[in-house]
Amino acid sequence: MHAGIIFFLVILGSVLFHIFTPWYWTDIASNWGSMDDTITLTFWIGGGVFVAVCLFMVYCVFKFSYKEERKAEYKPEDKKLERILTWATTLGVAALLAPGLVVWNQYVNVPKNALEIDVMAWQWGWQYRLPGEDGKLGTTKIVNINDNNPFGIILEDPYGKDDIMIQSDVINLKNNRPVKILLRSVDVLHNWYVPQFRAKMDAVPGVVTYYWFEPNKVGEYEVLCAEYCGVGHYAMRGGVKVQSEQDYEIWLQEQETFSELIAKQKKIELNETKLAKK
Amino acid sequence: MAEADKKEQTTTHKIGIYLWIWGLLFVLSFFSYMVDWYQFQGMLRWSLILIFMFLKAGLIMAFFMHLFWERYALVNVLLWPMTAIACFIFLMVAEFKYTLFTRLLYFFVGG
Amino acid sequence: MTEDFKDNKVIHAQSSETIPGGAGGSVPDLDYVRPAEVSDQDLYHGHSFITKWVFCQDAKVIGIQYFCLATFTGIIGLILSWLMRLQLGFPEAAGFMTAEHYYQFVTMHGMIMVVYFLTALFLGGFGNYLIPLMVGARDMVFPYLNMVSFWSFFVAVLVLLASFFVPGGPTGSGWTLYPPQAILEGTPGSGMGIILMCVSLILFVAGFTMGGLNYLITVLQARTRGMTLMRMPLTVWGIFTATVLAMLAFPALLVGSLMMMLDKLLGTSFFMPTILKAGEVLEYGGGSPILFQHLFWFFGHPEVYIVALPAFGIISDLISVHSRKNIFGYRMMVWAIVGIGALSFFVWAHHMYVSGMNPWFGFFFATTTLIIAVPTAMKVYNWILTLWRGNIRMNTVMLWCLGFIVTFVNGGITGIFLGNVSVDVPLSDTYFVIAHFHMVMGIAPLMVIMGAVYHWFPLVTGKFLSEKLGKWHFWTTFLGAYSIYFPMHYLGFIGVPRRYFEMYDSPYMTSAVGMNEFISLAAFLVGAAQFILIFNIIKSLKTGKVAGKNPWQANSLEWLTPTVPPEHGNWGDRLPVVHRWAYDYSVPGAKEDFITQTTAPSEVADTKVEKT
Amino acid sequence: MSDPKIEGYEFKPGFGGMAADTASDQTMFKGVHWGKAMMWIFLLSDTFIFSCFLISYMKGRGSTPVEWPNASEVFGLHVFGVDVPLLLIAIMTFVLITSSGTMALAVKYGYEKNRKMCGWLILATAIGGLTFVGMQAFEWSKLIHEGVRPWENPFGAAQFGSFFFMITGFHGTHVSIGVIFLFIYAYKTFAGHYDERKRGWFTSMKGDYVEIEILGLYWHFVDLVWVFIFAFFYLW
Repeated sequence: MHAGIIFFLVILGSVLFHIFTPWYWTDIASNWGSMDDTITLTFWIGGGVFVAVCLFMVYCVFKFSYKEERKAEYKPEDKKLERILTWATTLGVAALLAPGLVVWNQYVNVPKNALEIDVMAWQWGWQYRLPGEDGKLGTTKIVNINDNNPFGIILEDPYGKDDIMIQSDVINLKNNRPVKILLRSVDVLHNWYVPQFRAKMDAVPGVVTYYWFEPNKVGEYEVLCAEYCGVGHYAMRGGVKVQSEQDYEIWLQEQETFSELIAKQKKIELNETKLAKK
Repeated sequence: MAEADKKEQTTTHKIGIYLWIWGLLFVLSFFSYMVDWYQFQGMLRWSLILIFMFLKAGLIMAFFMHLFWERYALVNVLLWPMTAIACFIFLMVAEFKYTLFTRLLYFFVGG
Repeated sequence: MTEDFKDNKVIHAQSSETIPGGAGGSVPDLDYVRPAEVSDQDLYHGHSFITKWVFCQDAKVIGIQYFCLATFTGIIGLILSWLMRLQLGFPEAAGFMTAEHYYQFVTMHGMIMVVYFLTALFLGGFGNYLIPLMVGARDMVFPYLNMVSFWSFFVAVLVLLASFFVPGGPTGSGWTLYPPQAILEGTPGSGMGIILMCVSLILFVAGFTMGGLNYLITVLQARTRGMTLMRMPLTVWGIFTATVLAMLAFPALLVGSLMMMLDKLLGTSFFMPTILKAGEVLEYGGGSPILFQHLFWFFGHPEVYIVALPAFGIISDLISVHSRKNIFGYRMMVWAIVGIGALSFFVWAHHMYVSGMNPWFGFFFATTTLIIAVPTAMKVYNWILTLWRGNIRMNTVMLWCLGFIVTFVNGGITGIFLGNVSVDVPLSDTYFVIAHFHMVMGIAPLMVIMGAVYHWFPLVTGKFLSEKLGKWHFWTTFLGAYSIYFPMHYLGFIGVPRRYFEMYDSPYMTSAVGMNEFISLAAFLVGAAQFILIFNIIKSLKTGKVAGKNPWQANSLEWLTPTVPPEHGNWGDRLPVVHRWAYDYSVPGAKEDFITQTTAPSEVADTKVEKT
Repeated sequence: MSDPKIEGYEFKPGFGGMAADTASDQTMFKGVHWGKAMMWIFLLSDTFIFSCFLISYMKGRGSTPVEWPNASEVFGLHVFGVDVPLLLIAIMTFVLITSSGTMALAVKYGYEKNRKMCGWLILATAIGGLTFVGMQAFEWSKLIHEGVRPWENPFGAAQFGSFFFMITGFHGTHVSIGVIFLFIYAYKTFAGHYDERKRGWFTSMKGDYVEIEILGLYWHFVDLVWVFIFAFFYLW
């Protein structure tokens, strides 16, 4: 008897905890509200099943606890009941799967107007690269990476010259403009994750992975690394500033392009040789 | 081993069948060698390689390993798990194509 | 509850067999069972202490050896989890712990618990002890190989523990051992640690293969007369199917470990692309880290079911025995176990939705994963339908069963979140995942193990465990564990990533400080509660109530041995003959509320048995 | 091998028989020796190991943008002034198939209790296997001499050497273990252990000619794997 009561309280407590929890997801700041919706749907169906199954169990505990004089029912199978339960479960599962697949289809198909951003990860930090006026990112090679070419851009690639380089762990995004995050790692696995955007994907060395989202709330957010990447994993943070169009354009003007960087480097070198000559 | 005690029931096969299979294996190996000798390319090469490979494998399993004479219970237990391998192969083909595609796109071709 | 144990009926294994060989004579046609196909097994009987207790070939002793060693490693895993929780809940108190230590503890805790504790305990421990007894065999079919299997496991554990004492310490790459970080500087234990880990896993796989072959052939080829596959207790079905999975899934782990070792030792580039580390390009190139993930999870997902299926099987038997009712829908249960086992080879990449694999795989794996939910749900329904209209003994064993149902359903439902590809995106790599898999393959199987210990302790030792201590043990464990993992899901919703040594400087995570402290306290309590069991075992061995034969009035063969505890060879002079399934409880018309598997139909002619 | 006779059990053919065997008591594989059933299941597990190796090889080879070395040339031999592609491999294949054939016959004579014939055939198989291992050692040393290493090679993608040494090495280990056991079994056959049912040295189980078939299964499996390695490594 006591056991039944405690189990009942556990179920009740779980439901109350879910209703009154102060810990729940952060306010969404991207277009992936559909993910939240599928989670909510799963909560309703799944939570319903959990409560129903457990309450049935508690009922059995109350009703059918051992009595010397009673004999249990003998019923090895009930084809009809089993069939009903199978189909009901299949239906419920299909109802959960369908929206999941629809959202995933949106997730892997990037809209045409998305701005490509090269997110480069290493142990333990981030930097970013935006396409220049041609709207295209240059190809890269890890062996090209050095102080003068922090992204390893292939120098012969004409698309690479005007790329805008942001050597900081904070990136600014334009509000309501879809972005395609192209993830690249130079050493181990990482994952560029902003809880408020809901989306994430691993950065894998040797390939480029992607995902997309559309920020829709101006503000500053923290980037977390969500794939274990060595001892500095927990400290590998970055930032995102979602800005209005005007603020974003002002910020963009201040950034340096790859050709500007090369020019600057050349100037420094020239000065150095001049100095050396003197 | 307890089963060893049971009455001798196993009948053996005529030697001819083994010699036949043996010969066939040599011939098939020779054919698959010829695939390389004549440098067939593309789909033709692949289909020839796979056909000869599966024929050889099938002959070894069926006759040398006696699977042809075993009961279906054993044969099916051995062959069904291969579907997991087949699934793994198909998915890894898709995976390597995708990996190669992204590597070429982002590290070589660009755009 | 004590009145349940009074008047234990003593049943002799041979009671139903009148004439060996069967055909003709005085045996009624109704009771006819085909004669034995093979002659009796020829066993090696040890005489010295060494051959009887150390290098022993008796499956029951090997089972106990496996059980004890697995428990020992499990306690190490438990202590590691305490250290982790100390850091997460009370970082000030854990000043001695660096991030390196923390990650090493995380890794070793995970690996020990999944492979060296749960797998070894269920298959090596319960499998060895119960399979021969439950199918009516004298022993495992290859006793020598079985002995070698345990000692390989022993060496594997030694190698694993040795990695704590090598320079750099054990590997700290997470239990998934993902390259490239597993073998690169910047991850603790990337030198000797990871090598020893791989060696230990390879030894484990080799040893397990030897054991696994034994379990499979014993079930397939060494059942006693009348024991068809569809009369086997579900425990055997669960362990059997899990072993099949292990035989087919461990190869992928072996190959992955071997290749990673070559990458580390010889400088091959199976998993290593071009890598820039501290400004220098390493001598690797062209490899694919995702390949390792595929190999790992091709092993790793079946591994989840290697742990879960024996638990499913055992719990079915415990529930049935202690609610005095047949397991509802036995055939459905068997097919669900087999179906889950088969499907588990087609779902592995649901662990990799955000790993950067081919994105189109998401559709395939989400579909296969959610299909698996159907047979799993059927099993849950059948468990609670077994309780329904039963006559439930509310003893400690049953409490563990009920605890299992609650935690398993909870963890199963959260599995649907994570298996459904786009729902997984925000939740993967967060504490939600940790909560999910601890609930479903940590706590739930643990409940089963505990239930099984309380249930079979009288068989193994001849004494009951103390019910009073058992209840204390159960309630602290269940309530404590539930309050660890249930709130933890909500940390995941906030977005707290897993494997964070320290996490409080993000504004939206600070709200979780209190919860983390609470979880840590609960974890200390639950861990400590496990020592109640150890105390209970020691105490009951000395002063426990003597159990006698078949104390739970169960039907299955393991309770019907001529001696309790069973001796080497299990069955005395003659093997039992089986006439029915293991679940004829409360059959209308029967005198007792149970009819053992060896009871011949003619003995219970006036009962309404539906299935034999 | 027709169906064995089992008292009180009626064999049915085909899938009906499969269902009946599965549903029956005592054994699922009717008349199959425990050791033989074990070897089959072990080989199934081993198949998964080799499949994982070959799948990894396929994935590695498929996803590298670097040119893969041309196996036909790398493994060619220069004999009598002519370049013959894959010559050594062809001979190795020939040797292994030959030994597989002798093994099959050894099993046959074993069941006929023809001790001498069985022993000589096992010995021939062992020598065939030894030749194969020797030729593989020659092939390895030739490649190493040409600069192929597990981590690099002069012909193209570095993974070529890695996969080559790993997969042929793993297969070669299987062959070597097989050769050792073949020699042991040849001795045991000649010494008459199977005729007098002498107990095993370690397992203390009674000997029987079925052990020859079990070893034969292993040996044919090694050959079988070579068929796949030959197709995927040398011909692709």
